[in-house]
Amino acid sequence: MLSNILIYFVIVPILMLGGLALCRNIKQIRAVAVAGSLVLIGLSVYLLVEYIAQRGLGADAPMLFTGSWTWFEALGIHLAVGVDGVSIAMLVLTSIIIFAGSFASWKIDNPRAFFLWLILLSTGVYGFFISVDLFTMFMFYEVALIPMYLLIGVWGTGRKEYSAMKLTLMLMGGSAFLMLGLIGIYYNTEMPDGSHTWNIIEIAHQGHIDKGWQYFLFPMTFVGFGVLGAMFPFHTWSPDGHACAPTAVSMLHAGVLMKLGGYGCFRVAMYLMPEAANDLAWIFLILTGISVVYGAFSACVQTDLKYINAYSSVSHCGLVLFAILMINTTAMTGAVMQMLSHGLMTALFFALIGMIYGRTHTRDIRQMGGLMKIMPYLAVCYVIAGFASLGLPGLSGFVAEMTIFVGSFQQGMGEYLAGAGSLRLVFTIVACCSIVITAVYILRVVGKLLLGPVQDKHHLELTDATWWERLSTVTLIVSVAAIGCFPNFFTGLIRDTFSGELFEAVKLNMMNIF
Amino acid sequence: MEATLPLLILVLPLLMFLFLGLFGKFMSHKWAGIIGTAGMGVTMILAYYTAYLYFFSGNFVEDGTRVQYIVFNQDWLSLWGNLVIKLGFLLDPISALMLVVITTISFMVHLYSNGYMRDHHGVWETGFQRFYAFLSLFSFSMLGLVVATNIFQMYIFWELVGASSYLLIGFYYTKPSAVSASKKAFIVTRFADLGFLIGILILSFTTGTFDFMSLTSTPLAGVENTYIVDAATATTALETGAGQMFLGGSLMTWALVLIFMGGMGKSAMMPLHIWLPDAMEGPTPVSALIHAATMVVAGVYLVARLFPLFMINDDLGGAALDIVTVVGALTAFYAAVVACTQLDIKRVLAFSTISQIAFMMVSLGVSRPEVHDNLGYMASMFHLFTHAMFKALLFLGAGALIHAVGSNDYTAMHGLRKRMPITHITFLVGCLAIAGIIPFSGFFSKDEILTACFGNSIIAYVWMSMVAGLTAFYMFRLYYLIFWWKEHKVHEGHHAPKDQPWTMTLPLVILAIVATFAGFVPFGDLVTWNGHPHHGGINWMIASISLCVALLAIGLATIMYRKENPLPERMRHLFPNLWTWARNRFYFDELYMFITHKIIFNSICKPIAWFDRHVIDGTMDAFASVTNKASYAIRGLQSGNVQSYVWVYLIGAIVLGGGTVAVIFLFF
Amino acid sequence: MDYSQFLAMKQEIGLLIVFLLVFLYDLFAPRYAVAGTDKKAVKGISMLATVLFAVFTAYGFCCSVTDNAQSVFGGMYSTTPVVATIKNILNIGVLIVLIQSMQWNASEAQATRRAEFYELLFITLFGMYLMISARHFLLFVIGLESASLPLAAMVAFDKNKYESHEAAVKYILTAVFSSAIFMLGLSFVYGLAGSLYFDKIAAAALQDSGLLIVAMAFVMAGIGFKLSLVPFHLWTADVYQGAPTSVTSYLSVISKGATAFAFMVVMVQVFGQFYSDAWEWMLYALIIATITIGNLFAIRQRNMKRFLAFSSVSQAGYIMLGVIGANEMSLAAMMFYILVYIFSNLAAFGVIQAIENKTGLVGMDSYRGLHKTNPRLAFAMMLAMFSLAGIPPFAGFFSKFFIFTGALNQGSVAMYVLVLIALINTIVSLYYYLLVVKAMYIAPEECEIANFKSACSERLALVVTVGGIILLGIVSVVYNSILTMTSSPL
Amino acid sequence: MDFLNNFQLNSLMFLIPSLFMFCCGVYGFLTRRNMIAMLISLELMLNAVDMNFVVFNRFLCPAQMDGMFFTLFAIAIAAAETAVAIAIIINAYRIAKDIDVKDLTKMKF
Repeated sequence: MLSNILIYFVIVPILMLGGLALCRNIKQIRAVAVAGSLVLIGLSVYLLVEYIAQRGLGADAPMLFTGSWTWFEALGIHLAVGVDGVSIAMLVLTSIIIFAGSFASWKIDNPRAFFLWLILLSTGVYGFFISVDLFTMFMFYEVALIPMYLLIGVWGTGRKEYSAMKLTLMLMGGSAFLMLGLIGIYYNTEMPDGSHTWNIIEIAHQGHIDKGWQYFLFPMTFVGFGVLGAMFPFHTWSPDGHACAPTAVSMLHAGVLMKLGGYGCFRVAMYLMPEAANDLAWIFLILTGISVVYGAFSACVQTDLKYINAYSSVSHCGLVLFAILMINTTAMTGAVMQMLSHGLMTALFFALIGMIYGRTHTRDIRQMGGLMKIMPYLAVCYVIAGFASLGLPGLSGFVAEMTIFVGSFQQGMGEYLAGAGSLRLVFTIVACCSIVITAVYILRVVGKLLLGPVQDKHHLELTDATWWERLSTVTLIVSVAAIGCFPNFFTGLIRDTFSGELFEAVKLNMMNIF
Repeated sequence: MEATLPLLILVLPLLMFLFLGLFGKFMSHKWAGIIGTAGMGVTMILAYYTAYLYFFSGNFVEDGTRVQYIVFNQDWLSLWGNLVIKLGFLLDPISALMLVVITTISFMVHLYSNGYMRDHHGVWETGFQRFYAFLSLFSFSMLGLVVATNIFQMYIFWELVGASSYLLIGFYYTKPSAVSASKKAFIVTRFADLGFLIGILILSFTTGTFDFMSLTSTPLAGVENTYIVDAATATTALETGAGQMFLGGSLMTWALVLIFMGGMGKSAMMPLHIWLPDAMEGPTPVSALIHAATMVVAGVYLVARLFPLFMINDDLGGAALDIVTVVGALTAFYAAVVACTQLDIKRVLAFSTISQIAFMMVSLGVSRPEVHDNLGYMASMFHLFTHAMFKALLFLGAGALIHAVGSNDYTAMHGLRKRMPITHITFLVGCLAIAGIIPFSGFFSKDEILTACFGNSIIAYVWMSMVAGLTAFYMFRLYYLIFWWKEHKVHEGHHAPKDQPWTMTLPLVILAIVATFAGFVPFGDLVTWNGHPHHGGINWMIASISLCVALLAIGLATIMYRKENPLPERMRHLFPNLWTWARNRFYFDELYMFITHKIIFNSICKPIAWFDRHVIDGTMDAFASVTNKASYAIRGLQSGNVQSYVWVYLIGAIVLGGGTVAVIFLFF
Repeated sequence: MDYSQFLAMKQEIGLLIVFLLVFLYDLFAPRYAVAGTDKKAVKGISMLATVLFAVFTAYGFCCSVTDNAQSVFGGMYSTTPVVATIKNILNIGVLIVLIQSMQWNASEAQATRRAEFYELLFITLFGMYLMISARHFLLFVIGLESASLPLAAMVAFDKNKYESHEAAVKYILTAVFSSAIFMLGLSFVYGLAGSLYFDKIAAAALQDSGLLIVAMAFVMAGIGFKLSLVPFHLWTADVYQGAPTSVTSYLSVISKGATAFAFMVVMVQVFGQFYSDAWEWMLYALIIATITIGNLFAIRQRNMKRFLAFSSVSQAGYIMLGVIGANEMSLAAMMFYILVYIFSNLAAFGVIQAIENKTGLVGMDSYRGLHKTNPRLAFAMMLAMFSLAGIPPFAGFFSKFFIFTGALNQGSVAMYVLVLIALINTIVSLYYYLLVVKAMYIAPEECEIANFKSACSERLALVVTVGGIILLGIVSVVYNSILTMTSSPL
Repeated sequence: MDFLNNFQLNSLMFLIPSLFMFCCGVYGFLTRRNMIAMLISLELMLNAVDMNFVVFNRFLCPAQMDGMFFTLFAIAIAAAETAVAIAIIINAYRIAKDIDVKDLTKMKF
């Protein structure tokens, strides 16, 4: 079991938990956090290299590094792990953001407890991404959700109790549907030998779920994950939650946790139930299409930095689900790229907002201005993040959005000309409009917050970023730029998931649309 | 041709940007300026060499035709099927031409800024290094745009020039006007780019390729095509694509019109022109480089790039080219009229820029194979070239004046001809060139444009000649008002405006010389739509007419503005409304304000935000409160009295039994 | 008759021996060794009882693994591996309860009647044993009554506390009433089937007449009373609140667990055999009512004991999901659920008891900011809450997941609906469990409970329970072994 | 006097009174406020149940003696219940100085 590298993505955080429990002072705690996150980054990079190497050697299994250890054999529950390009991308993303996040929360009070919960959360995230067993997946999913309550409730600001409770209950509400969906999948999968299994790969390849059941189970799972993916109209936990959360938590939550939603949506809902996905896509296309534009529009009028960012997250994550529902390779690749890109840049945003808030003690853009003069470093980083968010070439946002738009337009136009309805086409064009609205609200913030004359004379004696803040931001900026400049590497990594064997079912289905 | 040289042309400015951007604040202003200028100088030399090789080395001419040559083409992002975004370097007449134009102007501006970006006491502007970094970024993006091998690369750099223009307009970021101007510029162009993007999507869907060479190489154009043909697929796809109807227009028409919308945004065609006048908030060298010579002609370049497609579309009865013509013509007239009434010299120049670019658009729009074998195409490229020179000259001159006087408003600067002789002469040259007076460069290019118009339709010809007249009129109005009249008292004393240091005057002189003689460049041999040399000399009939018109206009300007006199006042009272409307730019900005603020912001964004907070979120909270209310409502069940407990127990038991009995025996 | 039959009742006999030893010690040991508050007295009886019971628990495990199913006394009494297992599970719970109660038992108020507590407790446990292994309604009723009557005395144990007596009165009156109803129903069953043996009633294969269904309803009511299923649950809150906390914890986990199992036996073996699944539909209604009403009441509670009372009401609903599933998978899930529920609830009660013994405070508001003053207690309480709410990686998650899986096994749409309702209720329950966590961790103000060092017995109990909460789920051995047990017939 | 000979006892003759007894017990339990009185009504209910068992045993299945034995045990249990209840009520009285059930409603909601 320990020979499988993936297990260490769970073991290392658990070891970190133990280490934190033993820590005596803040220095040791920081040391543990930084060392651990460095190890995790190392692990994920090593995994990435290994993966590419093995694919290069012609390993064509849908998932590599697979391992499966019986847990509750009576129920057929295993601790089954395995990764493909998508999960590896997510793992790398998680490691980077945890690294940046632990630096962003350098001066948090009561650091031991904070990091304990943070690491527990990341344990859940890692476990979710590596596991291919529905039960294990779901367990880690909920492990990742609950620490959020305390992290926001204890270390948060503003109406933290309300927001924390709302966030937890809404997400758990989602996972209630999810649990039903997963158990339903387990019981309604007909394996060749008539047995049931929780293993995603087996279900996707040998198993088949009766179509009638799919119509019931697909919405259950898609909505269950979609709540975490901030799908309209289940997104309202996101603004309040993000607004009240401490910096690192917003980073991790918007950066990684919301990706669990998108990831689960295709890994469970789309893969295992392609027919239903194909037939019911229109419902969710409408919802996600709405949330793309809706989030962007409502971000235009917010005055709280975190609210602006939360709504833009709604818009961007909406684009992720939207692209997944296009059911074609390019768009889905774009969706994963968008997950990466949004994860990094929104983490950057929240880090910067936290740093600015820590200095000015306000997040209201009407009370700030001309920060470019006062804290040039943070301001420049903010502008870069803004450019990434409005899709400037050379930064990650552009790549992701263009991949999505091209993919979904091909799909939509194809369907339209094939007389298969213009829904996808129309909503693609609607989604394209979001690039303009995004530009509007990003530039509005940049103009109000960073440029122009200094609003508040007291801000004049504020200081610029400290070294750990610089480190945390630079990490993120570099990754954003890396994706933006060498996209082919990442798309190549991701693409084979969608063009691979595991995706055949869905692809065939896509053809049926025409 | 090995790739290193062209590659350097792109990489050098990029390195400049990174270097100055990251380490700029550790180096002195002086050195930042020198490094930036030197870097650009090298780039210019490389560009010249490349252009020389392309045009004159003869390696790129196959049986009398200039070929399109792809120096390198690197996969960047592979999308659907063979839709692959590549970053490459395409060498063909127009890109070579643009290389020359961009690097020349850019170098001039780099040099000029060394002087411009400090005040009279030689104190440098704050953020001087940043300025140079941004200039280099812009040069990089612009060069990348013109050498794009595929439409998506063009879109990428299209966005980048937009961003760098945003940064440069907002260079004085503490000035609210500058901030809002930069924001406006970016958002308006972004809106246009939305059209561009969708256009690209449609085009790539119908043709299955991004590559210009595959897109534009097609025999459909009616005339035999000599470009390297390598994509029959694209051709057939185009036919079918042109066949597929979508909401009335053929897919191809839609694609081209939408792409042209992107061009309208960048090239400030009506009604998307509103950002350009405000963009004058940026430093004047920036206006000269970006908003006069290079970036704003990107739209023209885009149309020229896709010209074969437009022609195919025209043959198939699509309206794309006509739309280009109409938009151009309207814009040209509108901008010229507005230019006659502005007070701010940079705004006058801005509107004249809009009008001149519209000229190029029109000349592309009227260009047809049967009219002197697409004379218009060549003419518009020619005008692009000359206009870049003399408009940059005018802007830099204006910069010199502003720098000397310290105000944009020419009511503050009368009678400067004695105090600033060099500036005066060069500025005059610029005016003559743009007015189209023989032998200055403007004459030749404008003449060819008018010829093309004449060949297409008489209306276009008359209309554009009228605009040409207006051009001459407002330019000389400007000229007289600046350099003649009685000069202000304030100009005496040691603060008197005088000619600027050599860093600023040298570019003026150079550009003046170019602007004078550029007309004699044998342009027809170099740049034509299909690479064939084009030998149509000057059409003297048209030339003389337009010359007369120009001279008449100049005469009128002389009468009205030579020295202070009541004529202009009377003119104004002759058509008061026209004057006020023109003075207020026909209230376009107000219209946009209304649409964006009143409609979009107040009637869409705010309601949506409210809806989200109160309806969606309210529903979620409602679940919680309903649960709480229910829990409060049923608390009476637990009254604390044993007997009531037992009541409930008994009723429960009986209902459980009786209910089941009833259900079973009544319904089953 | 063949007296060797008694050998089948290993555990009952063992329990009786324990009981007798304690009883004799109480009788013949010098007073000072039992009553009073000096060290000897305090330690003596409690240690004796606890240690004896610990030994007995171990013995129970030893004999349960070896022996196989046998039914004696003409099939009145039967013991099988499953039955032995559930008894062992109960033993563990009782052991923890005993350890927890030591501190309280050492208090001044207990001075005169320390031993009675243990004696009564053992008797009730004995009753539950009978109830569990009864295959004849006479034995069943005897078990039921001897499990509930001494409890009334235990509820009234706090002699000087008014609530204790109010609770006792309410308990005894409703208990007797419900047993009257129960026996009435039973008499009809007897009248229809002509026998009180489970298997004979089942064999009678009665057409379900209205009378039978009413009788069934009455029997359900009688047992549902002890399980505190809605609407037979109204005594629960008051009794839990009034009774001494040790008794409350005993009530809430042990008697609930035992009754749940017995209920399952009765339903499956007797009423499950009739042609219509009327009993399932009745249970269906009961489960929905129980979970929902329990949650709705729990939301408002500010007294921890009362709060846990209502939470245990809704938990009973979840346990019933295992009964309605009616297959060995859901039987195993139910037993696992009971085990986990014992640990989680006892952890919560352990904390409450520790605090109550020191400060006498049981209000949720007095827990505000507890993690500042007593971080360990707060942590234990939080884990208990998470486990009750069913949050991974704690045991509660696994038990909930398994019981849902078991319930969905037959895959009828009605079951999906039922589970969906239950799942939506978990959100409500999560809300009120989080309220406790919020009070302890998030509430800003200073805590009125000063930092204190709880007795080692309490700490031991907490360590055990918390350990169970963390390990029971993750260590799959527990569930797997239970499942292997349940694969053998009841 | 021969109507005595052909007079047939049947179970209903006993069941109806026993049910009536039971109902009386329930009624009394629900209406009386004195706890002793409530206890008496409980006894009434239990006895009604016992009668049921006896009757069923005698008339329906005289073969085994289940009902009879059940009744015996039930009587014993009833006695025990009464004892405990009385004890508790006395204790309650000591503290509350009152045996009115309506006054023992301190814990509610």
